Formats: sequence, structure tokens, C-alpha cells
Amino acid sequence: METYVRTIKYEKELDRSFTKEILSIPGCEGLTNCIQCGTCSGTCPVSIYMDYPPRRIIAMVREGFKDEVLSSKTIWLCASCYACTVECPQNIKITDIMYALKRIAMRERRYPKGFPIPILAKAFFDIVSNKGRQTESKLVMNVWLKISLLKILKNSLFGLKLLRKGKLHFKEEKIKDRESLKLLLEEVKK
Amino acid sequence: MDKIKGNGEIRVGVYICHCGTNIAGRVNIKEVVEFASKLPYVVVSREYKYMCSDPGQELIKNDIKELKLNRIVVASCSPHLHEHTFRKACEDAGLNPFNFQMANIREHVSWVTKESKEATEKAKAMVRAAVYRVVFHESLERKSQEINPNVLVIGGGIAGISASLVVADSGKKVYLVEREPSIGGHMAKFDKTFPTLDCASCILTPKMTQVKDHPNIELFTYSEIEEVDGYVGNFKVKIRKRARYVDVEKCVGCYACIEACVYKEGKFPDEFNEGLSKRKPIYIPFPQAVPLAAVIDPATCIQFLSGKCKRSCQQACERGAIDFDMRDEIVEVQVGAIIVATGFKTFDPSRIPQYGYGRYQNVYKSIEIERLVNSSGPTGGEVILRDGRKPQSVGIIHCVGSRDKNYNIWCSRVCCMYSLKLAHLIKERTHAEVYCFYIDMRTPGKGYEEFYHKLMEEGVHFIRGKVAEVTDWAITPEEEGKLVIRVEDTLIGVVRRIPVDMVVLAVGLEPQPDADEIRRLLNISCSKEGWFLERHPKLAPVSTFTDGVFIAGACQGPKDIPDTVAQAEAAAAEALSLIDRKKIELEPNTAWIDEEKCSGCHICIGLCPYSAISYNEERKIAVINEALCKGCGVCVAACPSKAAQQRLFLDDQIYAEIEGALL
Amino acid sequence: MRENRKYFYYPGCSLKGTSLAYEKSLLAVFKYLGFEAPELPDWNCCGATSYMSIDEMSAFSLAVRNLAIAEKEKRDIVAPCSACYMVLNKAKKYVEEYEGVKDVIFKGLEKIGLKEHFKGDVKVRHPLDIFINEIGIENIKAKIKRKLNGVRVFSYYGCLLVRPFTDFDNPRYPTMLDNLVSATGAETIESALKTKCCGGSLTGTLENVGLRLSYLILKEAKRKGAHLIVTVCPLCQFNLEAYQDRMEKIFHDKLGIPVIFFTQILGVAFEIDGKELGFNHSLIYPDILYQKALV
Amino acid sequence: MKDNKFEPKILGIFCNWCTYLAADLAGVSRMDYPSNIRIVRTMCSGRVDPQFVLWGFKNGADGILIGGCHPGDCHYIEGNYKTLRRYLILKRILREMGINEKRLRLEWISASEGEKLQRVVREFTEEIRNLGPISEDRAFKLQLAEHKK
Repeated sequence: METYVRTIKYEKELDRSFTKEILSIPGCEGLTNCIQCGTCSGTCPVSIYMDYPPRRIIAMVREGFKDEVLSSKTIWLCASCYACTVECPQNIKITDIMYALKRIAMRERRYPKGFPIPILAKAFFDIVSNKGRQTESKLVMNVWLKISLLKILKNSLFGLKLLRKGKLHFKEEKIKDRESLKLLLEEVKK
Repeated sequence: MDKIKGNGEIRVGVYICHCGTNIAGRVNIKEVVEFASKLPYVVVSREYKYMCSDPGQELIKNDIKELKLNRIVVASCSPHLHEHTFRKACEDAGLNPFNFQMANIREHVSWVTKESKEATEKAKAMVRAAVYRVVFHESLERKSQEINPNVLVIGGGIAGISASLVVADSGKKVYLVEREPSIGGHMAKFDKTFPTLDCASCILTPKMTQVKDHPNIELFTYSEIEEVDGYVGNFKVKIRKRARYVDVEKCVGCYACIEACVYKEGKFPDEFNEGLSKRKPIYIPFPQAVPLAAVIDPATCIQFLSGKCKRSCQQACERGAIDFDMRDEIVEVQVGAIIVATGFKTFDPSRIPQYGYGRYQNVYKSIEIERLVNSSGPTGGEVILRDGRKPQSVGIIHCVGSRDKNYNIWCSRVCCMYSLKLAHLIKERTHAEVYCFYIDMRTPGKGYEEFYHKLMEEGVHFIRGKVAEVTDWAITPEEEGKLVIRVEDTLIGVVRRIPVDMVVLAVGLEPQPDADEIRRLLNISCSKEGWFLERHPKLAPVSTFTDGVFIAGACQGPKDIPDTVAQAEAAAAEALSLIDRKKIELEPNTAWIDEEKCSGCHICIGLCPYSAISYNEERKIAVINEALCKGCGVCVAACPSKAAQQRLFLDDQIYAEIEGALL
Repeated sequence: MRENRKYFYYPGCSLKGTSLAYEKSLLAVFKYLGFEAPELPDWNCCGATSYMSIDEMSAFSLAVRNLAIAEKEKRDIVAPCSACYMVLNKAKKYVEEYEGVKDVIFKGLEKIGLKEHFKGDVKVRHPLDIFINEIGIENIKAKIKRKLNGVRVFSYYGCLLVRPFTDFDNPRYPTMLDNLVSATGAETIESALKTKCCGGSLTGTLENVGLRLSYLILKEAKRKGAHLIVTVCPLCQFNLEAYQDRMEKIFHDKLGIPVIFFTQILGVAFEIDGKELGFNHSLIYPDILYQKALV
Repeated sequence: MKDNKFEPKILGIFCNWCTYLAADLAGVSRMDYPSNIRIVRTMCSGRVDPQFVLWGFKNGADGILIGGCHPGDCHYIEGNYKTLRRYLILKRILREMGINEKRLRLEWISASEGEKLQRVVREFTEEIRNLGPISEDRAFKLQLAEHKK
């Protein structure tokens, strides 16, 4: 027998505190001004791959559709090119809202499983937090290790090409005063 | 408070208005009434739901009579709204109207204060200030002045034309000033008007002719306002008649000069056709122009550029109307009222580079399409692209420059409707596929929604979404050579790319770029967007804060033709109502010199912007000519011996008010 | 306002890795033009886009540490990487605009003894801005030794340089890079894609998405007859150049379009040695720039 | 009131044609601002006698805001220029007297600038709140000291 998915939304299933939380984040205050014109989606270079176009994400955040928003691929597909933010006729900083949603999704571990983008973000974060600088080769290896070994094999030729041209090196980049960096990061996280 | 003059017993009545919940919702009225009743000289303190209503005014009138009140304080809204009302009530009850003071506890208190407690405290302070002040008020007489019955109308579009005709038909003299060579404004450029699709020139041209033939209208075209002096009832206006190099009285509009011009073909962008055709240096703006007279553009005419033209135009004119030595002329007129109808300008879409206007030749502004569909336009009414092809698909983009904080935040009100009209006309003329891209379809008006339905039946594609970009970037073979519109179809939730031959940008309306100069000349205000500000958005929509100056049409904000005409006729009625009073009563807030205190130091004389103060050599004192005084009080503030004083703004009154306010 | 502005060069992580050619050519051109900008002492990662996805305040604090170090020496920053440029400017702006951000960041700076050095006066500028508005296009023209007439260039701005915190060019329709490239005598190509996203880090994570975005730009450059693409951003350059053979396979299209940095094309016009300009790192060598016919 | 912070008394003297109307507009637009300000109206800012200011401070104002039309926009042609001149001199006098000159501020706010009015009143109130009561200014301390003798 065919099963039908219920799509009605009851008021009690919505999370209004989620909307409030987003509104309180610097850069997200313009959210409620959205007129649903679709400029963001039309301008976005990757909206065509998204499960919800940015316009709908804004509408859903505004109405407290927390589950749908946090588990969407949209927020991770955002390449943060800021095109929507520049064009939005209501000057809503959509890119900042996407960042805020990514952070909450990470915090609540709600991102799509096995999706490589949050993994890259986390790997990036860890390296920079410790060393103060990024070493691209190390970052790529860390990410690939987490996704699949197969990827390393598949890309080994590519890596060799880059190595030969001096575009890739394995010397670790780091800052000298890592002690104060640690202090700084600890302080602002409080 | 100790300095009260001994002019009899002072009996103050205080009236606190609830203004429904506007004040009472934030201010604890009972507390304020109680507080007021204990202030010095207060005999009675009352509250009422709406003080400005008849029963509210009756309350005051009765108290004046029965309790022998001789000072009144009303705490309600801004004096700009109802000071007049309450002064009148005092007068009706036999009290001199200037023994009244208003405390503004709505605009300045309840509407701007969040906390009820704070609002109540502030209201008390404002009431106290008013009571302290009113004690020092005295009876004053209003002076009256005769009103000049002539009316100046600035702007000769449909608003200015309509207003002029109403005023002139009542037998009053009208000076109509238009800066272009012909009257008619934007409306003269349109082919059809929405939603009735009646021909714009069929309804406009007769009105233009009426203006020309009306014995009471003196028309100044190609002219601008240079200077405005004076005040309500007695304005002196200088008009600059720009040299048109053709005598309008002699010219009969026979086109002989234009045919004779050394330029065989038009070479310069034709302003009336939005640059879609070319004109010669000597030209008649359009065949129905009023006045139907040629004009020479000195920026392109060889005679003006080099002084070495054959002047074949001059030779061709049998009536000798062409005069290369013509100079600008300043004409001075006197009027009692001024109607401003300076209209709007269309948004320049090249400010939005992603729509490609100016880069892609098949991207048009809507006003250009108005000329294309016009049977007297550059293509004789045929809708064709610049290369002569007939478009097979056309995209009309709404809200260009409107509803967008990057450009203009307001809705321009007319674009949805004129876009529907253009969609209909384009479809009718070309049978092209027409796409309308809108954010919200706004069709409030008689027959407007019905027109929208008609267009849906005609098969126009309505796509809800603000267009992201128009490019020549072809991804698929079908898109090659086309303009591609990229937009989210928000009702479906999918991004679409739609290739079209022609893009029409429905540009919004903006204030005239020089609206600010007119504002300064007339001493009126503009909203922060630059539209002229009406005295009250609902109750005084065509008046301004400057008495005797009225506004009509799109210079006050975007509006369509019916609304413009309605407003123009309203402005005309206001102007007539003012003029027919014959006399005007002036606010008695003029300054005078206390002769005993004046030391003859001359300080005030140089300060007066109206040269109302002179020096009496004999008595060695300054003298103020009250007929010239406008009541600013600059001399009063400067007088070192306190000899200069201003009625209604006496030092004692202001000191008392300050003392009272600082509760 | 400080007179005679002095600068620090802020490389960012990419210019020490995949985009060594950018660093080499930039420094070579700076040297040639007599523009001094020593490397910012002990600079750290700007926080970039990924960091912002994890923790906002940490991301801002990373950026501001760099700003504070520069301000301590009363110097401004030149940031050649578009992402660094945008992130540093954004952090500065948010500290200015949001009390909440400012309080937290200043607390952090206090902890590491930089608070008193940071007032927010430091400017973060892109070399393109420096070339156009500090050095001046006329001065650059005067120093050109080799005119690149006949070279058709697709000048590609990418996204982050012009959006959204830039004040030196129109974010919707920038022209500064075109102006600079034209100064070399090369011809620039008008295109709606000059500010479109190259795919950014998506190319590394969601290959099919990222590669398509890059491919569309290359395809448009080819369609408009470009000899080469000139860019201002390390990631754009990498995405557009390094994956071309892979794109050729996926999209069945012949590409082979050189993608170089704007500092490299300037360097060629200044006749700086190709090795100094980092052309040894090129995967697709821009032969066209060295063809004899040009001279 | 809030946090037991010092709540200053602020006097606003606004011209009838611009700033008073801006305050009306702020009201109509429901732009809230601190309730500390009490507004008194004159026809022109040029009517503001320096003694009004001194009288205001004497009667307990901790800050005084004068509002007029933008330069060139005065309803009475150039009254606001005269205000500006007097304001500059008055500031010097206040300084001499030992009153913090920041307690007096002149702003040009046109009839359409409700937002500016809101912003200026908010800023000014906050500034005066931080300055503390006028009784702590030197002039008043001296006066008090005199008094005790």
C-alpha cells in the first residue's frame, strides 16, 4: 500500500525560541523584514542544488521551522559569496544568517551525516585553533581521511601534479606566539 | 512665578485629553488631572475622551462662562494640529483666544515613551510648563491683511493643468509656469491609460488647448521660478523666461523653419521620444505641443556654437519669429496662493547594472516603451527592437528601483498597473510571449483588479519573483543571441532562466532632482525621501506647513492620473477658499520695542532679515514696522536691554515655561 | 587620519601554499614599483569562511588579532587574498557596529595585551585598490615596458573582493581590474560572469557542484574568445586552473585556458623575469604573453 | 528608574518649523526615545536668548538641546545662523563658568528627520547621563561652597 507523508504543520511543532535566538545574533537582525521576493535565490550560484532555496530558509527561520532548517543541505551549500547579501532589497545579511544556522547545526549535531562540508569546517577549525595558521596539505589529508580513503587514492595523481608544480608542500605553517592565541580564543569563548 | 502682573485674578482651567487610547493608553490621566488641579491659579482640572470633539469643546466653553476662567490649558496633541480648534473654542466662549496654551502630550509624550510611569511624569511636566506659561498670557488682537486674488501654479503636467483650469474657471487669474517648451508633462508621452485604455492624448490635448485659450491663464513655458518673496496672501514671485529664440506670439507652428534647418536630418536625441528618435537644433517638441511653437536648443545650434550658420530657419520664417538675440527675461508677478505641481522623474535603471540597461540595447525603460507603442511615436506605434526585428518574447520586470533599500524603499504605486497596460499593448501589437516578473501585484483602484484578470485571460505569464539579473550569458543553444532573465519563480520554488528578445524595466518614480531647490524657494518641507511634505497625511493632504502654498500630484508622492487630478482639484479648491476670504488674519506674534528701555544700540537693526527695524534719529531708538515683522524673535534674543519683545513669546512666558517644564 | 600611510603585507595561508605564485609576483611587482610592505609579524589565519561556521567570536578574534598587531605599529594592511580581505574588513566592521561583538573581542585582546593598541583605525586594503588609488594607473602606465596589445583577457573578480564591504569599486559591476589590465595594452572582455562565484571550497567538498561553477566561467571565457583569465583571488585561480583536465572529461569540452594572477600580467608588462613572477608554478603556461608578435 | 542610574533632566528648545515638527513626526512614527527631554517651542531657534539656557541650567536642567532648521533652510531666512553664533559664544561662557560645555548642544533637524531627532535625543540623554548631575560641575560646587561659608 502506498504511504502518504503528512505535511501539515501544527503550531505546537514550531519552535519560536529558535527564531528569537537567530534574531539576537549580530548580523541576523534583519530577518523579519523579508518580503519573499526571491532575489537571494535568483542571485545565488548554488541555489539550484539546494533542498530549499535561501528565500524559503528565511521564511522557515522566521516561522520557527527549526528541524527543517537545521537538517537542510542548503545551509551547508552556501559558498558564502555574499551575492544575496549585496542584492537583498531589504538589506538582510543572508550570508550571516546562513553562518548562524551552520553554527547552531554544528552545536546541536544536526547536520546531514557524511556530508563533507561540516567535516571540512571542523578540520579547518581544529588546525587553526592549534597552530594559528592553515596548512592546506594537512587540511586536505584530514578531510579525506574522515570521508574515505578511496578519495585519497582517487586524488593521488592530482596531488602529485600539484606537488611537482610546488603548489603543495608538507611544511607545517604555524605562528610563534601560540600561547597568546590560546589565551585569546579561550577568553572570547567564555 | 513671582513676577505676575497685577491684571486681575487669574483663573486657569486645565483639560487633559485621552485621545481615545492614544494618550490614555500610556499616560495615567487621573494622576495628571490630580497633579494639575494642585498647580497655582488652577481653578479646575478635567479630563475627556476627545477634547477636540464638540462635547470636549463645550466642556471648556461652559467652564469659561460658569467658572469665569480666563486662562485655558489643553494637554492633548501637537499645537500644529488643534491649537486653532481650541483658540476658536475660547473665542466662542468670549475669552480672547490668546489666553490659551497647549501641552503636547501625544506626539511628544505618549507616542514616544515606552514606560507608562515615565510618560505620566513627562506629561505632568508638560502640563506644568503650560500652566506656568499661560499665567503670563495676555489678550491680543489679530491683524488682518488683504489677499491678492491671483494664483501661481508651478508645473504644467496633468496636475498643474487641472489645478489651473479649476482656479481660472472660477474667474481668478492664474500664472502657470512650466520649464519644458510645452505643457503636458509625462502624460503627453503616453499612448493609452490604464485600466480603461482610453487614449491619453484624446483626454489630455483638449485640456492643454483650454489652458492655451483661457482668458484667465497666463502661460509661461520654458520658464522657471527664480525667487519667491512674501507670505500667504501676498507672494512676490520672479519668473525666469528662458530665451527660446522663437517668439511664441509670432510663431504659428508651421514647421517651415524646421524643414529649412541646415541639418537635413535630425541629429540629436529627441527628449520627448526618450532619445528613440532624433531631432534638429530647432524643433517643436511634439505635434500637439502647447504652445505650438518652435524652440532652438543653443547647445546644438550651429549659430550658437560657431556664429557662422546660414540661418536658413530665420529666412524661412515668414512671420520673423526667430530671434537669435533673445535673452532670458525676468517677470515679476504677485499672487495670493501658490500650487506646486512639479511632478516626478523616472528612476534611472543604469544604477542597477545587473539589469544591463545601457549595456544591452534591447533592454528598455518603460517610458521608452510608452513612446514605442504610441502611434505618434518614433515607430508609429510599432513595437520593434532597435535592429528593426519584432520581438517574439518580452520580459517586463516590475519594481525596478522601487521597494528596494539599495535604491528607493517606496512602492511607486503605478508600475504594476502600467506594466499590465504595456503587457497588453505589446501582446496586441506583436503577439509575443509576455512575461511579467512581479514581487506583489498591486492593483488597488476602480477597475484595476479586473484589468489584471483580463491580462491573465490574455495569456500573459505572471511569474512571482524579483529578477536577479539580465545577461547575454548563454548556457544553452536556445539562449544564444537572447537576453536571459534569471529569477526564482517563488510560487514554484525553482530558479528559472528565461530567454527573451526584449526586456522592459518598469522603473519607479522619484522626486525631481531639483525638488530641494523648489522646497527652499517656497520654504516648505520634504519627506526624507524628497517628496514634498503635506501638512497632515490624512486631514490636510494638499496643504503645507507654509500657509498659502499647496501641493498637488506626484511631487507629493507617487500617484496615478486619477489621484493626481483629484489632488490637483483639491489644491485648487484650497487655494480658492483662501483667496475668497479676501482678508487673512495674521498670527499676532510680532515684535515691538519698549521705548523706555531702548538704548538705541542698533544691534537689532542689522539682525532683522526683513528690514522691519529702523532707527528713529529724533528719539534715538529703534522702531519696528509691524507690517513687515514676521515674528521670528531674533531681535528679541539679541536685545541687550530687553527693550525688544515678542508677543506670544514674551521672555516671562518662556522663562515660566522652562521653569515649569523642569519638574 | 595618518599622513604617509605605511603598510604590512598580510599573506594569509593560501599565499604560503597553493598560491606561491601570487606571493612571488605580488612582491616582485611591489618591489618594482617601490612600494614597501613588510610581512605582518607573526600573523595568524584570518578565520576564513570555515571558521565562521563553527564559532563566531573566535573567528572575529582571529581576524582582529591581526588588525591589532598592525595598528600597534601604526600601519595598514594589504591583503591579497579575497577571502582574507573580506574577513578582516568584516571583523573590523562588526566590532564597530555591534556592542556585543566589541565587548567580547576587547576582553580577548586585553588578555593578550593588545587592547590598548586597537582603536579600529587600521585599514585593510587589497593590492588592486593600492595599485589604482595609491600608486595610480598613470604611474603604472609610465612604468610599462612591454605592451600586451592583442591579448584578450577575461578579467575575473570572483565574489569576495567586491562584496560586501568594499568601498573602492562597484560591488555589482566592478571595473577596477579591467582598468588595470587595460593599462598593459591588453584587451578586456565584457562579461556578466566577472563576479560570479567560482565554487569556492565547494570544489573540494562537493566536486560536481564546485566544478560546474568553475566550468561555466571557463566556458564563458572561451565563448567570448579570451586568451587567458586574470584573477585577484588565490582560490579562484586554483579552482579555475587546477581542475581543467577533470572538467574536460566531465563536460566533454576542450579548455586549456591559462589562469593567472593580475600581479603576474602586470609583472610581464614590467618585463620582470618569469621565474620571479612564479610562472614555474603554472599548470597551464600563458604562452600568449611571451609571443614575439606582441612586441 | 533603570538600574538606579542617574536620570538627567533635559530641556529641548525647538524651532516651530523644523525641529518641533520633527518631534511631531517622531511621535506619529512612534519612534521612542528617553522621556528625560522636555520640549519648549519658539518660532525660530534665533529666538533662543542665551539667558534661556542659563535659566534652564539654574532651574535644574542637566542638559539643553537647541534644535533649528538646517543651514539655508531657516523659515526666517537666516535666524539659525544667528543661533549658531550665539551658541558658540555661549559654550565659551559656560566653560568659563565651570559648566561642562557638553551640556549644551545645537542640532539642525528638519521636519522630515524624525529618525535624526530620535537618535540625537537618545545620544544626548546618554551623554548627559554619563556626565552626571549638573550640580557636580565646578560652578555649582563653588556655589555650594560659598553657601556653606
